[in-house]
Amino acid sequence: MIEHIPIWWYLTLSAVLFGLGVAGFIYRKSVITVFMSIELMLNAVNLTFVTFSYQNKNIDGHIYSFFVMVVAAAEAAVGLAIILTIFKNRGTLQIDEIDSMKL
Amino acid sequence: MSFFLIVTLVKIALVFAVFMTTLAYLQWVERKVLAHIQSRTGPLRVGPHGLLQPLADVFKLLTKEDLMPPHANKFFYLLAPFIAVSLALVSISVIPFGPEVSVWGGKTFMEIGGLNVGILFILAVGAISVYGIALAGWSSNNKYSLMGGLRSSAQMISYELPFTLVIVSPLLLANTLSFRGIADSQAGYYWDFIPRWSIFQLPFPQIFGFIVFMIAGFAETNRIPFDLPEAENELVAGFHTEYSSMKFACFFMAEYANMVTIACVATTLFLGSWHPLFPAPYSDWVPSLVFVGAALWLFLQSGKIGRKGDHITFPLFGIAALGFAVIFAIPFLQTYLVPIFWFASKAGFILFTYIWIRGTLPRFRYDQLMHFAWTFLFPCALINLLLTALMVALFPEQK
Amino acid sequence: MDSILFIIAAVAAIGCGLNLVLQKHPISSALSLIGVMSSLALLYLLLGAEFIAMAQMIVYGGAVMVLFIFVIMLLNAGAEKRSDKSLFAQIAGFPLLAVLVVLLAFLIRETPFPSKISQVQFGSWVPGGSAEAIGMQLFSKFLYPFEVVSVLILIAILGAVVLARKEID
Amino acid sequence: MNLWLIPLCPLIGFLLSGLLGKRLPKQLVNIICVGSVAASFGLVIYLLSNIYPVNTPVTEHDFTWIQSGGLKIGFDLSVDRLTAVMLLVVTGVGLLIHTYSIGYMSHEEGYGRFFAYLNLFMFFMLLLVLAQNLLLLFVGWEGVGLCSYLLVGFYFKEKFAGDAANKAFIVNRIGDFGFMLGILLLVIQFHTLDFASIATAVKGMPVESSMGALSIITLLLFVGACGKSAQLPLYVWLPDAMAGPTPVSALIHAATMVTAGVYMVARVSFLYDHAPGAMHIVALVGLATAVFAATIGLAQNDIKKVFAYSTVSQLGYMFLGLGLGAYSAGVFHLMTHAFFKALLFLGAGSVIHGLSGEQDLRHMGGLRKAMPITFVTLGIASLSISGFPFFAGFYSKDAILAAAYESASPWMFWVGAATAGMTAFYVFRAYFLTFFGKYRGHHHPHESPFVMTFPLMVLAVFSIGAGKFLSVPEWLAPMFPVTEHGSMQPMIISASFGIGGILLATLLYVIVPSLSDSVKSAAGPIYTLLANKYYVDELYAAVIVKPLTLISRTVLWRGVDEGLIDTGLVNGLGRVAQALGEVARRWQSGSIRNSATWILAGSLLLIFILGLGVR
Repeated sequence: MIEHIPIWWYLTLSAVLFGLGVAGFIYRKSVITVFMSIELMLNAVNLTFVTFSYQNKNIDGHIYSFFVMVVAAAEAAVGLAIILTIFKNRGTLQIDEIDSMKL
Repeated sequence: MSFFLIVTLVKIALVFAVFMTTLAYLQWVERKVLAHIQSRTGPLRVGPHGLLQPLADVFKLLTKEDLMPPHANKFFYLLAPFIAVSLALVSISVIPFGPEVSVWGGKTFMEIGGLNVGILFILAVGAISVYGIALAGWSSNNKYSLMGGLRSSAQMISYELPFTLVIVSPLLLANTLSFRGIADSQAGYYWDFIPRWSIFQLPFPQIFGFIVFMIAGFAETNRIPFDLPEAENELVAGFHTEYSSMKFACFFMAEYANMVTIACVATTLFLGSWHPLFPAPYSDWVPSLVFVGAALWLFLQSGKIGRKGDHITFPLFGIAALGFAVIFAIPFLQTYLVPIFWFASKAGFILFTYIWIRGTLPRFRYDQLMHFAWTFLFPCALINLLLTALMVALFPEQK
Repeated sequence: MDSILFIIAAVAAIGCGLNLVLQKHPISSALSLIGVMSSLALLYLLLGAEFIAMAQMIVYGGAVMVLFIFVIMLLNAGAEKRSDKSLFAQIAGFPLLAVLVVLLAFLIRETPFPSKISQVQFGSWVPGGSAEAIGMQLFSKFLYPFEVVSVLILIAILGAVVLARKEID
Repeated sequence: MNLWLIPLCPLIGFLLSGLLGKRLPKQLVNIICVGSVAASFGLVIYLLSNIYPVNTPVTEHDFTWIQSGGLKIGFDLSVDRLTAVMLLVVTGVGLLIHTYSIGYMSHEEGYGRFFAYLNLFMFFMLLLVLAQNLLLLFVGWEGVGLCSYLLVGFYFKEKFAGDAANKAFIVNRIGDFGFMLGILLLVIQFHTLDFASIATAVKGMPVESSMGALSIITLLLFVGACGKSAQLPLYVWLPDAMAGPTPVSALIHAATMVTAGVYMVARVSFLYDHAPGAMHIVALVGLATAVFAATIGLAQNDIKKVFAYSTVSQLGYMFLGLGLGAYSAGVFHLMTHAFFKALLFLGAGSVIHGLSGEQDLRHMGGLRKAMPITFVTLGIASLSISGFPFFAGFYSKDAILAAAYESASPWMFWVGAATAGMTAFYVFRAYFLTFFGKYRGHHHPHESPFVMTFPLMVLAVFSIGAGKFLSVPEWLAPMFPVTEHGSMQPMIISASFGIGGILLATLLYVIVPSLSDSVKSAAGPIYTLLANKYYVDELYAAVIVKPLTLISRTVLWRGVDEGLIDTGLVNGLGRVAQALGEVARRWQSGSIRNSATWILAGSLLLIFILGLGVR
């Protein structure tokens, strides 16, 4: 059993999580879930930030992930408000129903 | 390592036992106090003065039929009470009840796990514990439950801001995030008689902050006057309408555990944790004196014509109290027990306030609740924080 | 010890992530996302980022996800239906995904990590990401970003309020 | 010493009054604008008292403005003796005129706007004066042009004001085009625009006997000067510019802006010293303008027009002086002219104000009772401009004429002297028509308020004493070696010419007014020719404007604009875009998931390129 964990374990984990996030984004059909997949990707990136900041023993990575969190919070507020509005106006959360951007 | 492990296990066991008993009896106390506020007698039948009532309740809850609504989402329906109670219980583990003491030749702190971001831990747990209620409300597939769940989640989010903000001010005074550091920072006295608790501490006493904290705490624990999620006359029993027997008990326990946690946090942050009201050495003898006084009062009471059996039970209680007094008088034990006594008395006072207010205040209306949170409490917390920061920046030497 | 904790957390994270993608009901996805976040918080603790771990729990777990759940309950969003639209995504999505994963794995494998600093050991980095250190950085080196972000948040709040108002249509 | 503070004050004044001028009460606007100018005046005084005597120029480099290749142009300000004179004139006269405007504009609308423009003008003028390199000077140059445009067109509700503004602006464009060419040639020649470094570079070069690079540069610069300082053939805008409010005419079109050309030429005198041919042309143009404008001035009936033409001819004098190498004389005349011409205009403004807008000499007369202060001060100014002995104008004009007298071509002196006589004549003609005889108007004349008469008095003092006591040539001697003229002869001659003109005017317009009409009828055709300003405007209209408009109507508008640009470019582009859109819309399915997949594909491409490229 290994006492010390190699960095690349963390990186691989975050890569996998990121991939899952992308998959969710592409394959899920509810707007809310798609939104959550974005959050998942952000988290994965945060993990890499913190990992590298551990590797370099430099705290900047933490700051970056902190900022990512803050921005994610703001984004969630606005995004959910938008989702609410969409639901009010169109009565659906199916992402494929929301295609009025089409010419 | 082994010493550490053993001590930790012992501490966990102790704290858990005491905590559970407290929860059980807190509810008894609440019923008694409410009863006397409303000039009733409260539980009497089970045991002397209903002292065994909690056991009876536990028995009752265990033997009740465990209902599950037909269209409920099974998994979440079962998960919700679990989340609620476990999170409520876990947060007690970072609260320090006393100073560093030596046991079996080793040294240890009077807390289960010291965390140097203890406050953040408490906040995190509190933040998560919304899910218990929200999920319960949603999963039991009942409109009243859903309303209750929505209300409580909205309420908890709203009151989390003033709660968090007002916590920051004593942190500024203590200049640390760990509970132990905060407690230590409140040791000592001004002019040997005013304790340096946060509510008295220069450069900016936190009395105002303490009040705001208490109000927000009431809301966080869904207590009257903020118990909208379970406002029986509006939504039957709120989020736990559909819950019965042990699952209901979990929510019940969770609520009281949260109360106790809030009380402990308030004690640690504002009321100087275990630091006594009077400087040593007097403070070491206060507990004994209190218990002796209690014993005397009980003996006098037993003289009067009370209820049937009082003339037996009161002297027994008195003897017990005397026993406590003796225990607290033993110098060797004092080092362990006196801090705990002070801590417990402060927390107990806060808990009593909880019950007291429940007995006195009516319930808010929902919009009033939100309005109050955002337009009054939040600015108050903000102003308090700003003033504290300003004063700390201006007079750093006062700290 | 570390590796056990890591493996537990990682497995939990991946499992919850998979659950997020596979579940059909938004609330299950939300719960599994919370699971991912909690296990990530544990990993942060292992990496000596205690502040970030707590912030993760408070901000993501306490605020963002509660919002999600709140909205899901409010809209009473049911399980999602199949749809035959956006064929391109249906067809090309998976291969691209596979390419992505392979590419990332390849890059990670190929990147040379200096072995001695690339070993994570719990508690080996003191003070690490303690709240104090973060605060120091945040208010000295990253002051302007910090201020800008605060303005951003203000704007976001206003935007959310405006968007979610009743009379919007 | 922070030189940049000096122009900063009016700029702040401009911003304040320009942005919130409408909302502020008039008193506050006054305080802001006049106060800002007063502040820069005080700063100038403080600065000069600190660095007096300005033997070595004080230069400061505030920041690097343009850095392209070898060319490095900084925001550099500097003060030497020449600049000091200009600074004092600009801020001093400017301050007086600002004060005057408070009274003059009190009944006008757009009060805040007016003062905002005025402050902006002060800013640009000070920038122009302080600039240490030609490009920065050009910025100020264009800036003052802009302000002149804005202020001439101040009464933009009347058509003539707008036309006049356009005329001023367009005519100046011609000059500025030459100026810009000159600057470019300078850059090509010297790879710098900094005055000091150009001067040092020029020192090494030989004096050009024939047309060389320097001559071309100097001539091009002089074209710019012609535009700005209203010399032949570009003078036409200045008389029309009188459409603006009178304080503007006084500040911009008499005292400061129009003299910018003179200042510029004096500033780059080191170039002219090496181009004698160019200098000769400058002298000729100046002289010609002087005569030409003076003759026109003889027959004008609009009081401001008269003074405008006299301004043109006085500027001609200055260029004559410059062209003869007597830079100090030119600058000297610039200063005295600033005083007495500003005084003339302010006096005229006071008269117009008193007659509530009447500008025609034929409807004035006998106003000396009604407005005594204006009467006296305007008289002083007239004496000063007509070179009456021991008044300011006398000294400066004499310095120039003396230089002409001793120059290679003395005939210039005689022409100049004759022009001096004409100047005296028409100025006094206007003066007498205004104040003597009996009142021919129908408004009720009244004296202007103190806030207007005070500047008049101050300027009157300067118009008397400036020549004797502020001897610019001595002050500028270190920069421009002054030619010591021995004989009193030119002085006496020019003075006598001036006095002769005055006497003639007295004879014709005071003693026997009837005589003037008979003279007028006697000189019928010439008079009409003069009254119509030699039909120059009509000439330009026929030769330049008509063809231009014709071409632009037919070729540019119908052909290029509608044909090429509209149908060809605009609609063509539109059609192309439409066609592309037809193709692109296939991708724009509106499906978010598809877009996400595309994003994924793109990012994969990026990872390929970067991730595998880096290694």
